[in-house]
Amino acid sequence: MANNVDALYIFLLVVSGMMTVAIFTLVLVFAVRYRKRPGQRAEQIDGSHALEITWSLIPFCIFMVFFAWGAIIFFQERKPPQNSAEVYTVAKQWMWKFEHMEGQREINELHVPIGRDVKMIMTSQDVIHSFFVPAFRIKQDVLPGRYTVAWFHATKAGTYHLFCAEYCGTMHSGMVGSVVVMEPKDYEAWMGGGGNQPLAVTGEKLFTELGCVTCHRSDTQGRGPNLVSIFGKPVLLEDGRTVVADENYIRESILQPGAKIVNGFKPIMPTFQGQISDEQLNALVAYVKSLSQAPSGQTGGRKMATATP
Amino acid sequence: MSEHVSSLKLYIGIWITLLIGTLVTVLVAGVNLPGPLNAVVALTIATIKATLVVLFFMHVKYAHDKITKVVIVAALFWLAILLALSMADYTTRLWT
Amino acid sequence: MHNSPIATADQEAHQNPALLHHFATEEQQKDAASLGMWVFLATEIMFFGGMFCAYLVYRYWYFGDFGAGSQSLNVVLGGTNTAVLICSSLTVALAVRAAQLGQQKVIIICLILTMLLGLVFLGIKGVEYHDKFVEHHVPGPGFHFPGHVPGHPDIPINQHHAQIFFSLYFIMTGLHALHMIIGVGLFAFITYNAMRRRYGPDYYTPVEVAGLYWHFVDIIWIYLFPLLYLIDRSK
Amino acid sequence: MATAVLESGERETYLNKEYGIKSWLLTVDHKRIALLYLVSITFFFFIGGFFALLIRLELLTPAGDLVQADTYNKLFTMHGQVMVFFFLIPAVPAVLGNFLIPIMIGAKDLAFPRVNLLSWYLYIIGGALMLYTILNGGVDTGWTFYTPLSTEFLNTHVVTAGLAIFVAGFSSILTGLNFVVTTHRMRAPGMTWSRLPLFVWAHYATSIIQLLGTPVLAITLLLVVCERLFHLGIFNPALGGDPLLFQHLFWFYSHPAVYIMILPGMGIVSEIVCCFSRKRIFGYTAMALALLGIAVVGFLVWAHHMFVAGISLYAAMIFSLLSYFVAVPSAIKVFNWTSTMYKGSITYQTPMLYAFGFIGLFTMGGLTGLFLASLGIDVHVTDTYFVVAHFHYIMVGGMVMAYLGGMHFWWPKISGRMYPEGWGRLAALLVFVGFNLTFFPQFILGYMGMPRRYWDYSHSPEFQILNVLSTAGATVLAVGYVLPMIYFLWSMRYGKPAPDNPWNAAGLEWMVPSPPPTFNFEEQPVVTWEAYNYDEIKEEVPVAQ
Ligand code: HEA
Ligand code: HEA
Ligand code: HEC
Ligand code: CUA
Ligand SMILES: [Cu+2]
Repeated sequence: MANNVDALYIFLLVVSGMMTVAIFTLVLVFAVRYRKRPGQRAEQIDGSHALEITWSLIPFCIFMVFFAWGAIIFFQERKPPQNSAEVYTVAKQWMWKFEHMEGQREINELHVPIGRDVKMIMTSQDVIHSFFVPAFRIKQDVLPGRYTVAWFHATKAGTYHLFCAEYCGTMHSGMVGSVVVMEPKDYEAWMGGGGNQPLAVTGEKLFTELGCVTCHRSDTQGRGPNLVSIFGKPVLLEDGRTVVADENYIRESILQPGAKIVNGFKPIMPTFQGQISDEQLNALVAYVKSLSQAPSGQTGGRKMATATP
Repeated sequence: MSEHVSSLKLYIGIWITLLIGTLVTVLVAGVNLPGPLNAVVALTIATIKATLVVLFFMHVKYAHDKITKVVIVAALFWLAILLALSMADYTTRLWT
Repeated sequence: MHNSPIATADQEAHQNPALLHHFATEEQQKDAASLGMWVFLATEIMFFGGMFCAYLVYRYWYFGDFGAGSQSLNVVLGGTNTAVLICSSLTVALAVRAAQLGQQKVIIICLILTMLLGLVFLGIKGVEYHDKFVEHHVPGPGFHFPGHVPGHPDIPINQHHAQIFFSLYFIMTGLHALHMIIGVGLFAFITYNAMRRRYGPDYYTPVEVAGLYWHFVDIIWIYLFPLLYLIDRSK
Repeated sequence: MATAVLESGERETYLNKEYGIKSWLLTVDHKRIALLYLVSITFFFFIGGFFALLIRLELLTPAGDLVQADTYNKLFTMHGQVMVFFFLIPAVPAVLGNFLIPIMIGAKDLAFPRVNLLSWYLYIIGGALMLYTILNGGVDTGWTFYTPLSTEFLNTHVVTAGLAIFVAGFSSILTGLNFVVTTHRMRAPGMTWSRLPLFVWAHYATSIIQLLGTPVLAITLLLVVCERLFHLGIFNPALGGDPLLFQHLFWFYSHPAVYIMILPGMGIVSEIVCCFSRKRIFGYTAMALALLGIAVVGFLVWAHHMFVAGISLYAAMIFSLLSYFVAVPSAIKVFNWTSTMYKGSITYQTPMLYAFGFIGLFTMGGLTGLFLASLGIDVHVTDTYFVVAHFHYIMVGGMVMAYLGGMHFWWPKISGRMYPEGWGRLAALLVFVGFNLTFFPQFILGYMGMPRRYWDYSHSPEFQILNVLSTAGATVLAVGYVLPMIYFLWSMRYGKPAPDNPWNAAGLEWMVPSPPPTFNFEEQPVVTWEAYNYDEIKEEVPVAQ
């Protein structure tokens, strides 16, 4: 990613640098060449339609290049590859809490291996924050009440700054941390650390404890829909709309079950708003997702989108 | 604006139309029309009523220069910008 | 001369004492006042527009809860109020007409009727507010809105979403009512001047301009009524 | 002309016609109201500047050592709010526009003189509320008031700050209303639309934005205040609201508002460039249409401030695309100013120096705006010092330069005195150098990743060098700003009396005496010439040096 962004940046720098130089030179040359001389009067020129059109159209075409190139990069940045490793992130005044699929929890430090696509699934407990890793050229606001997503693919080991980029109160400037990018073997060693429980397993436990299983059974006999393989697929709703079951949808289904009713079911699911923490919610979401995935952890390995620090 | 003096009959006529419009709005609201049609009907009637008020009670029909109309159209256009571009975000947020 | 608003350079001596020093003609002064009011109304559209935008977004998101909130409003009172405002618009229009025709008495009668109708509107609005207050439908710590979404007896109403509906209801109608109060104040002032026989066929700009304002407030209500009172009524 | 003469034998002007506090505070003369504004916005400029200096001092060292974190947050918040709402938005329209528009179109006053005075009072009430907020401990929302931080999580004076800006907003609306009606209804015979000076066109375009944008800000701030007082939930996700709705409504106004802060400056620069090149403007129609174009298209791009805020991908694309549309009319303007100088007869008095500065710095600020409008780049640089540098380049490098240029250009008309030209040029140079030193390093800082609104950057000491440069620049800039203030005041007493047309410039305002009489014109002027008829102006008349 960083390479792409830098390439576009340099392109923009060159083009606008040329424009700036051109305009400055013209202004200076005119200022000197046509300075007031005794006995000489200015020559009146009303304008020129041809020129007006030229200098509207040419910049416009250049602008369209800026736009298209920027938009392409943006789309890559916003579409995490399938099979990324996922990190659930909860931001709060003024710290970052990370939770890996494998269950490791970290605060203000994020360990990732080289060469893996990492997808950040983020939410906030209070105000708006923003996840910013300058070295990866990514930034995404983190909002309360919903998930936002960012992803990156680190290619060089090292420790990089992590900033909160959206003003969030007193210690906004203290809401900093680091992203530690490790060689895969170091990463494995780091992972091996504590005997952590994978997030999805925590989720599975909660799924039983909270009584979800009573309705969502793995057969088709439950009062609620079978949740196996729903993730990422379109869901037909009662009112005829179709929505794709993404993280936000699952989140909403748990917190506000009444908002979108699955076709063929009764809106009997109780709300869990206020009864579970953001971390528990993340675990549940991770579990529901795990029901739809091949054993995760594989490297996506898309070449074009890399973050070279 | 204009020195135009409208006839009493016209005023009363508009007034009655407006009252009828209100009644129709209320009545139609009680009928279950398919889809968003209820809202469409209600807003169409409201717009007709508003247009009548603007044209006749506010004398825009007799305005002797265009500027009043331009001001109205501009205001509505700007309102449309606000609503349309905001909704451009809200309606496409779930797209992937 | 060209498209300049001032027809000729020098005008005869001012005939009307209401002509302000910096205007060349009465025509110019009148046109300026009326354009000024229209431009002001354009800003008012955007002022309410911000709220319409919020309304649209949440109605789109929380349609069911909005329907429920809407059904708890009193259509009879709301409808009556619409009629009352339409009548007051008529009386304002007639007041302007009377001024154009120089019918001094009629001006005053129409203006007083307008103010009365305005007060009736505010009174009814007050009754509605009172009802909502008694029912605990006023947003805040005491807010409570039981029930289910129209057409879905088994979906309970989401309290937060219903509260947003009522917040918008109170802010929109509240600001509308504030405009009405200002309007009544304006007309009180104009009635006073009308009693002093200030207005006639040569000069009735204030009546007309205040009338524009009043009609505008009426139009806002013409939209507020279906948008707030008539969501999903049929279910 | 039969000029009125005072008993003392002096010519009667708007300044000496009456004396005493009352004659000022109750005046309905647009020129006096302009001066009331001049005094009040200058006051707020120095307050805002004072906050800026404290910000820069804090950032001199990486550690947060000069002030507390909360204090720093208040500093940039109040710096932004004061500078934007109480200085830059009213700066040119309410001072120079107020003074000049009626004269430029040949009218005795604005259409609604009393409304004009009312709008000054509203400004003062808003300003008083802002001062109250500042003195009472301030507010730390950021000038953008983002929710739910501002509504639920801060315990500073958000309500009074919001109301201050709410009230000041109505002042701005009324100014715009007055200008629109005046331009439509008060033009002198012969003053057709195609003969209007571009300064008037620029204010007309600005007024459109003030009229149709400001009310949305007003209602949004009102909602924030209600939300804060009653916890309605409209902008609070915990209660089902959407914080992005606030951002949409806020930027619906605040993006167009940046054009409120640049269009009048473009008007000034057009006047100055023509005058000191002794030339008609190149492409008058294109220039006028570009002004309107910026005003209209400027309303379509607001969500480019929200690219990473969590809006839909597709909406982000639309807004990025539209952002480039506004840049086209801006490009037209830059090219036309440059072409106006071609084959001119150019002199370098102070106003022209500021105009040069404007063209250069606006171009740089605008071009970096194009970086921000490009989605891929914005993701990286949004909310960093790159953005801070971008907008200071346009607002300080562009608009404040234009404002100072305009003040120097019309000061002889306003005060009837000449300012000292040598000092003027020195100050212009200082401002230019100081400005670039302050803000150029911030572009680099931003790309390196320094986030804005950071009180403490001790975790990244590599940012320090550039910050030191920036702070050094700010001190030079401060001197550059204080100088004009001193010599303007000095000139009111000791300056050479100004001739009616010191620059030998075209335009109705130079045909009335300096300073003008109360009703501007003794007789209704009739316009028979095109704008910028520099070919018809005799050069023999000595040009003031
Ligand atoms: C007077 C104020 C002003 C003006 C005029 C502008 C003008 C522009 N601005 Fe700026 N902007 C601000 C004030 C201003 N801005 C402020 C205050 C903020 C931050 C707010 C905050 O978050 O606190 C901001 C932030 C901001 C952002 C959001 C950044 C972020 O937070 O992520 C963006 C993104 O698109 C942007 C874009 C633009 C563009 C495209 C223009 C265009 O209008 C510029 C057009 C001009 C030119 C392009 C130059 C001339 C053209 C040529 C010479 C043509 C030749 C060029 C080529 C052929 C390449 N601005
Ligand atoms: C019109 C607008 C305007 C103007 C003119 C300025 C002028 C300046 N601004 Fe500011 N600025 C903003 C609008 C403006 N700014 C906005 C909107 C923000 C964003 C706020 C936010 O994030 O919410 C911002 C933010 C901002 C920041 C970023 C803070 C942060 O993100 O942490 C910085 C940092 O350098 C800065 C610096 C300056 C400087 C050095 C000047 C200089 O040009 C100022 C020069 C003037 C002087 C130095 C005055 C001289 C006066 C004296 C010497 C006397 C002082 C004493 C007395 C009062 C008696 N500004
Ligand atoms: C009382 C029964 C019941 C319980 C308990 C229950 N659900 Fe549900 N759930 C349903 C029904 C019925 C639906 C389908 C209707 C709807 O969308 O609301 C549903 C829908 C869902 C969906 C959307 C499914 C799809 O196919 O799109 C998800 C995800 C979900 N539930 C997760 C959970 C989780 C997690 C829990 C426990 C924390 C839980 N549910 C507890 C009844 C229940
Ligand atoms: Cu969290 Cu800034
Ligand atoms: Cu912008």
